[in-house]
Amino acid sequence: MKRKFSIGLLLFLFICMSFSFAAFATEKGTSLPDTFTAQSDEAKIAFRDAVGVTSAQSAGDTAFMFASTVLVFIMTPGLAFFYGGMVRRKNVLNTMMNSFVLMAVISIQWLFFGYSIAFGTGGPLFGVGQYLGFSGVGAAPSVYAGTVPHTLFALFQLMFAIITPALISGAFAERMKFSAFLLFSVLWATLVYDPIAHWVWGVDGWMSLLNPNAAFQALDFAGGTVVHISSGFAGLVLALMLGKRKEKSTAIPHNIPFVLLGAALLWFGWFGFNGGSALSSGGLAIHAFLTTNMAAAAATLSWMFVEWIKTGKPTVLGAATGAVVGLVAITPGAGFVTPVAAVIIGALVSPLCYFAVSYLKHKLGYDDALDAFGCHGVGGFFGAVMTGVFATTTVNPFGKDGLLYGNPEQFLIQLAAASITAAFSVVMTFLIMKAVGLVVKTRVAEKDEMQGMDITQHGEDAYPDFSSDQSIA
Amino acid sequence: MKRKFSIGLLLFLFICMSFSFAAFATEKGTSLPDTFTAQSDEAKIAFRDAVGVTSAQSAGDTAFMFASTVLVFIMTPGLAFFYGGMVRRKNVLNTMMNSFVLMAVISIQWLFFGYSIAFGTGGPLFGVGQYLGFSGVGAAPSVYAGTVPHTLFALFQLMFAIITPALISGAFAERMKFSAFLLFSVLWATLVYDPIAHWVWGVDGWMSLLNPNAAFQALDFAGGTVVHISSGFAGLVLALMLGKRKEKSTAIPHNIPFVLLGAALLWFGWFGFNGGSALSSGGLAIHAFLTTNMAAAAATLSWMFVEWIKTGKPTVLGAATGAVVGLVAITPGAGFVTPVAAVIIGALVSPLCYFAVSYLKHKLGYDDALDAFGCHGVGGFFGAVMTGVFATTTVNPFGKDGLLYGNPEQFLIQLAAASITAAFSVVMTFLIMKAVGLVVKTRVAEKDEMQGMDITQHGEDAYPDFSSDQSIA
Amino acid sequence: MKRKFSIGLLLFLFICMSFSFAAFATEKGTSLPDTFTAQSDEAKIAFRDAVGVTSAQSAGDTAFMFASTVLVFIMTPGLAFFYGGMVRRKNVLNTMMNSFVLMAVISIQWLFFGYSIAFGTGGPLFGVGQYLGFSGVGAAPSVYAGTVPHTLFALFQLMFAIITPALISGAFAERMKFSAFLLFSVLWATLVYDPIAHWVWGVDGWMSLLNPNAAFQALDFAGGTVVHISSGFAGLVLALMLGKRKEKSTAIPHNIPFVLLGAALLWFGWFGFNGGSALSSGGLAIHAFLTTNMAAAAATLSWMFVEWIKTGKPTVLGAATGAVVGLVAITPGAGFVTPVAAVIIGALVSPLCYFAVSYLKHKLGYDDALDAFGCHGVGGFFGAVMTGVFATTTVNPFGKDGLLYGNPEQFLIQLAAASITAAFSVVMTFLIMKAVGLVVKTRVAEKDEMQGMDITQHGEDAYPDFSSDQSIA
Amino acid sequence: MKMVIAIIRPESLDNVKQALFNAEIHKMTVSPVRGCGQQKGYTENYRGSIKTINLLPKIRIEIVVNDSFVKPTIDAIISSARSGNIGDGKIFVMPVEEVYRIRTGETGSEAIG
Amino acid sequence: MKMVIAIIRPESLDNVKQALFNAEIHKMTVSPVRGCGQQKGYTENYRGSIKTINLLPKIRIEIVVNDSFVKPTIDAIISSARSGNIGDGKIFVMPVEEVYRIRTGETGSEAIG
Amino acid sequence: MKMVIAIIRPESLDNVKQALFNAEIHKMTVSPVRGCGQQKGYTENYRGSIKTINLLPKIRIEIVVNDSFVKPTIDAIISSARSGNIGDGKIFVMPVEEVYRIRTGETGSEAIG
Ligand SMILES: Nc1ncnc2c1ncn2[C@@H]1O[C@H](COP(=O)(O)OP(=O)(O)O)[C@@H](O)[C@H]1O
Ligand SMILES: Nc1ncnc2c1ncn2[C@@H]1O[C@H](COP(=O)(O)OP(=O)(O)O)[C@@H](O)[C@H]1O
Ligand SMILES: Nc1ncnc2c1ncn2[C@@H]1O[C@H](COP(=O)(O)OP(=O)(O)O)[C@@H](O)[C@H]1O
Repeated sequence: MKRKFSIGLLLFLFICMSFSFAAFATEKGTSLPDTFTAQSDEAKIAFRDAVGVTSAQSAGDTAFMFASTVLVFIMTPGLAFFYGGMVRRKNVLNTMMNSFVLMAVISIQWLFFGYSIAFGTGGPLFGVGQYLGFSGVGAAPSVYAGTVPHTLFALFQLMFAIITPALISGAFAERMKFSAFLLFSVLWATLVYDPIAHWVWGVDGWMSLLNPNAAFQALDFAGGTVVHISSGFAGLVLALMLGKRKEKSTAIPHNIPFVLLGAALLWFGWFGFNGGSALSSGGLAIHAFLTTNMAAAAATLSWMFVEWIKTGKPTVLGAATGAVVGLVAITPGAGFVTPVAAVIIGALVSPLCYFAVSYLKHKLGYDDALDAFGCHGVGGFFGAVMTGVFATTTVNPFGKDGLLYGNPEQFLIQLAAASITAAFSVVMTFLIMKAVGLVVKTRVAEKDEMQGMDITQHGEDAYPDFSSDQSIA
Repeated sequence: MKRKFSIGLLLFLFICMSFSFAAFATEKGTSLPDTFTAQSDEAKIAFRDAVGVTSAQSAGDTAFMFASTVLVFIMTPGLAFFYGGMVRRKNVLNTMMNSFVLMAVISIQWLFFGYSIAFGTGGPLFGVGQYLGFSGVGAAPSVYAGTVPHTLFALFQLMFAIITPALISGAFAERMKFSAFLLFSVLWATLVYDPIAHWVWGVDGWMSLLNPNAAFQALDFAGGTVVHISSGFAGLVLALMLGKRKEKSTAIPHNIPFVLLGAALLWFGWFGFNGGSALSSGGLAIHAFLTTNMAAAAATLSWMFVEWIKTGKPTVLGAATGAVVGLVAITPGAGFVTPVAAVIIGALVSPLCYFAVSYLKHKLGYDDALDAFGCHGVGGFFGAVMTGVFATTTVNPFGKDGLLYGNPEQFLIQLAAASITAAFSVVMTFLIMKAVGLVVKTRVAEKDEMQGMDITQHGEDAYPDFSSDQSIA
Repeated sequence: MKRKFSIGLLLFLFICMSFSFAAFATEKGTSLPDTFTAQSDEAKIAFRDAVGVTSAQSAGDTAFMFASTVLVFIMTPGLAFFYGGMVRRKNVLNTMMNSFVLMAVISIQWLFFGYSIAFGTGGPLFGVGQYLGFSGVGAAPSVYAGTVPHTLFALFQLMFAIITPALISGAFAERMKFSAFLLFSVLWATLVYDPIAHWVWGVDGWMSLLNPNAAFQALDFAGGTVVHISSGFAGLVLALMLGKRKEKSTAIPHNIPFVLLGAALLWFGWFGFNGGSALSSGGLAIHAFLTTNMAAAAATLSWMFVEWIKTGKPTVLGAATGAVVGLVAITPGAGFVTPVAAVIIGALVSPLCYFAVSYLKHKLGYDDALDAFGCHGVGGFFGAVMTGVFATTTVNPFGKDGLLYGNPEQFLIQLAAASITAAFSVVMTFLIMKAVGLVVKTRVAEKDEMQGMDITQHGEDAYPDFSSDQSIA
Repeated sequence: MKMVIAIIRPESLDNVKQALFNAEIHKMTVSPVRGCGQQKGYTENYRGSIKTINLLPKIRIEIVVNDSFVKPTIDAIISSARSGNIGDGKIFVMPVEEVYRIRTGETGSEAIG
Repeated sequence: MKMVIAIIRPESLDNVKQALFNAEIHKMTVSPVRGCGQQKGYTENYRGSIKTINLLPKIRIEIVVNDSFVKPTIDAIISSARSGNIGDGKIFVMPVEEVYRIRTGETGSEAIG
Repeated sequence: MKMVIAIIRPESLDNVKQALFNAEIHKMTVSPVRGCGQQKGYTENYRGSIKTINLLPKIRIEIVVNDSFVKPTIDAIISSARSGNIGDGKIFVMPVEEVYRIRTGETGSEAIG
């Protein structure tokens, strides 16, 4: 088994390398005016003027988008800590790795074909290959963001592509085999995330705001459907397919300060996630920054409040969870709703998610270990729909009005977009998981689960001599 | 009791929600040209030209202020770790929560009325309601920062409003009831922080540099008086009012790497705190960045040095503490003094604070658990006064000269501003705390203190199975 | 001994203070038009126009470089956690301190003379004193970066000067006396780092791309030779000179989540490290951002892959290590090679470094505790040479073509530059260490090593009551 | 009076506690330990250096009982801690000469419960 | 020779150590444990699932003394660890057959001190 | 049957384990403890408040053996744990009345190994 997998990997690496060398050879032959950039001011100004943007405008917007992109980047390590703190000590490394390794895997996938599928043109369902190996992606701006290098837009979107499959990993924590996880994630990113991103954000996506010929134009400012609904529902499917953890009853978070660190990094990075989704520096970006913060704040308080009522004590884990579901819920509407609407959305999402994770989950009996579905699926769905209620063109003239502003149609569109995305994710996740199951075992053996994922999947102990003052080895 | 509190909370939530809906209703009716923003370049340029700023300038300044604002944001989680690492294991979550939850509480307070009190116009003492619910706060620049959206200025200031009450929490760590803490913080932010911010930074504040009719014009570049003196002296009052911890003698930091992480995030964020206080990208902001770093560096070394002399060993906790007091001390002068003056201020503040925390505190017998007063009160006061010594208009023509540049008056003004702020904070904190004491108990029961704040206030254990490989539950 | 050292420190402080006051006195007398900055828009625009840069361009570039600089700043705390997690529990604070304290020490060194040696003009070998105490370093742009304040360029470079000696500390972890470390670091920064930076990046450096009269023009976009080769080879020398740790065999990482946190912060900060090395916002910077991410991703995967083949399990420590060596390897070429070349460089560096740390090190028997040489020396050397293979002027017209683009000479130049830097670092490190050994003992006593560096060097325990619920004291 | 010391698998603790409670044994003192026995260890890998770990995580339970309770205690532990695989652990019974309850100063059998 | 094992509250450790020092007992071995007894536990709440914790933090002290020191040791512990509330803990006295000092190889009473 | 309890220096654990293995003693239970004895403590400094730490890290090893193995066990420990400096630790030998192997229910000498 191990042997077979190693051979598979070897093959994979070999193919990747060949591909790289091939791509490299092609690249070498052609001149790449797109990638041309200059250090001197004159050259820069001339170059940018040529592409129709004043250099100075681009400098500012590029600085802003750079900051936003690195902020989104740090969310994935943030998630590693948010999730890692919530599992048992013996599973912390595997849980963190499930986020961390995707920074590597998806980067490569995105470079070679992921970006092309998601943001290439080609049709309403997915893009085709014009950006394979980032060919044609250079310093000149793209159709998506007219004042920043195309490369920067592609990197910004990469960070979204990384965190989305990482979010799923909360559902199957503490029991999925690492090799199966890797295989699943690459396939899921390619067959689920990239297409959905194309549908919603591609210039020719079939429900894209940018596509005048779209079947309908769904509002998704920063990824309510693309990121949260897709991953949340995938998590539900995986939790059901993999089954419950053996020792579910004794599972409690092993390091809540890590959870808090993770939540703080997520909140921090989310300013880039939602703010940067304006794709340029300015009022709209800052508006999204504002609504993002206010929704997170309101949801933190309302989660605490629900707990205070229900159990007599507001927990820190609860506050951190509240912050995250607030951020999830405001994501689709961040650039479309008013700050007061953001407070309302935030205040309402926590009770809903609390109900999902503390009642629904136990009632229905699926073991969504870290509540990927309960937080991202439920919160994302709620946010998508609320965007259809509260969106207003006074905030963003390039958006739509929602139900409360006299446009009930948008409400239905949001409902449709959310449902279709969820359904697509559910079906595809099921099929991918079945396929993965044909190649490798998806769940670790019971005794490996008992001994812990860190030792059995990675041959490591997170804190080997923590409980004493020397190495007990 | 618990019941009463829950009911109170319920009421509070109800009021907030009503308020939200009301605010929302009003908002809906009116068109909000202020919030208007556009994604296309032409629209953006046209819009910004209309408000008198070139679009490109604004793009750059907005990018800079965005980066600064998120940097200040991350300081509060940084403080959570700085403080959380310093308490006992059984109190770490409560201590971290005292910072974390304020990100939520103050955000909401600021949106609905805090910002209006602090930066609305109305009089020399506090602002009135024109910015309630951020009405009138949109993409157009404000009088405070002419090149960035008003919203961004308000968000930048929000981050200051969050961290200030969080700083106080170091003084009463390990013994203040969580409900009392929440109540206290909201009142303190509203009745102490917001007015002081108005005095010092409001266009019509009575000691503001921006107010030509001010009684006197105090220099406070980034919050020496507004942030550090106000919180430090409040901490002293609380430490005295709450009394000593029961097991004070055995209290030592439970996780010094967390303290270091916190200090690093504080230092990192402080570049935005002081740099961003220039309110636009450029030489002054970068000058503040420089002085900030140099004061922190000098203070780190001088604290280490004092310890080396006194105890024979330089500690890591000491180095981290030195960095923080250096940052505190340079805050008021960051944009007014030369880098060499910054080194001097930094080199001197550490011995002073070391004396305060290691000698004065034990002599006077108050139990300022994590030295909120010893670091922020003492360091902030020192910094405010030193600004009156070293400030020079060659660094910042919009500032003032200090004692060493032939203007002894400014020295006295700084002394006055610092003293008045301190006195105001002391009196108000005392009154607020008395008021809070009428509604809830302010200190936890002795046996709860023994058992730990995490379990008794939050029903959680930070590291439940850390000392073993499974959950001992 | 302790006494002697304290007296030495006292003297040092005294000298520093006198210097500060002297510098301050001089400063006071002269007017400093350079430091002039204004808050109003007109003044700013006028001022910047005067120095030949449009204000708006500068706003954007300054925002970008500010973000980059703070990103590089956070790398040093990141390194503290990367290294700190890898040592034994009893040495974590000392290991972290070896990074943290350099943020203070090198800041002061840089302000007073380091920057002047590195970036002052004067000759091909090192700069002279025109920037002592940052005199002449103000808001006006420098010859190095025409659109941002000189101060900002100097601060950006400071962050590089801090992290380089911190990297070395991995080699001698768990055994070098703290006083010897401090002395060594100041000398090394001054006599090794500053000159090498001058050679490679100074306007008149003898192998600088900016110097038309250079002996040869080496490509080093962001510090492959200056930062990684210099520190890596210094680490090797120190490991050999200090000898092996006593209990080497039982040394395993005490906290792998900390290692992961460190790696994440390093990756995050490296975007500023490499991106910011373009010195202005725009296509080149973003290109470097892209290659940086892709090399890190490829190296993470290839390290994992090598482990999977060799030991049957991919480790988290390995993935984190892979990410770091990928970042190291792409550093010199980030702004010169294509993204596909970056993937190839990343994919190849991990197997090489894996071989170095898992085989070569044990074979040759030096005790490079945390693989400063195995990762930075080997990875840096490889990256410098690969830059000579893959560099292309289609990516950066101000660069050079490499071997694969028909310019074998550049390959030899890279080899020469890397070898000379390595040799210089080896010789100087040896001499400095001998000199340090004359003044203080360089290695702690055996019983202190057993008891742990934290207690013996700093009188502290990192997690004093971690293993229980109270202070066992 | 006897002290019953049981070394069990970490994952059995919950079961064992329950079994003891069912057998009316409510008092115990528990600590995390590491044990080495017939059970095979595992290897860890840190940057290519392989470490063999043969001290595996176990839980140690200490229960002081009157003589008549020794049997039920042991039965409860064995039945609840047995998985049938190597590594299930051991029980040691040792003599105790005196017991004091700190709160009251009581001694002997009364102090035990 | 006897081994005196005391299970006490974490917060009493400092007091107990002091009392033992005052009684001229300077040698002991201490470890953190968790205990279950009459003392009521508490509940924890993680996203709505409530866990009842009945193993509470305690400190275990192990002291080997010559027979004549048993009484003073026990007296010192009881007087310093008693708060009067449930949960103060227990003391167990067990026989020790031999003691060795590793450093010198001494045995018996001499090795104890 | 006897229980041999050894308190040793943390840094000796690897040696002691090896020596025990060489003496064919393969079973043991280990835990981290803190000990106080003749060995001098050290001081820690937190923002100017000095704490004296006199409970130093030690390792506690618990080995139950048949009577004939007591001597080899003790010899193995003493030879491998001795550094000759104060703080090397102690060995205590205590009587064990019964041993059970949980997996099989075996008792007595057979259960030990
Ligand atoms: N003679 C002994 N002395 C001390 N501890 C023992 C002894 N025998 C077993 N143990 C403890 O019991 C645990 C399980 O023993 P092991 O031999 O692995 O399995 P089994 O008891 O099923 O044969 C060991 O890890 C060790 O902690
Ligand atoms: N029979 C026993 N065996 C082992 N440990 C015991 C026993 N009785 C008490 N303990 C320990 O003593 C602690 C305190 O006992 P408890 O019954 O709560 O209070 P009290 O001793 O005041 O009646 C327990 O938590 C447990 O660790
Ligand atoms: N009488 C005792 N009871 C319990 N533990 C003891 C006793 N004597 C020694 N120890 C343990 O042995 C350790 C070493 O003892 P110490 O007196 O410091 O050195 P030495 O044994 O070399 O004289 C102590 O830290 C303690 O843990």
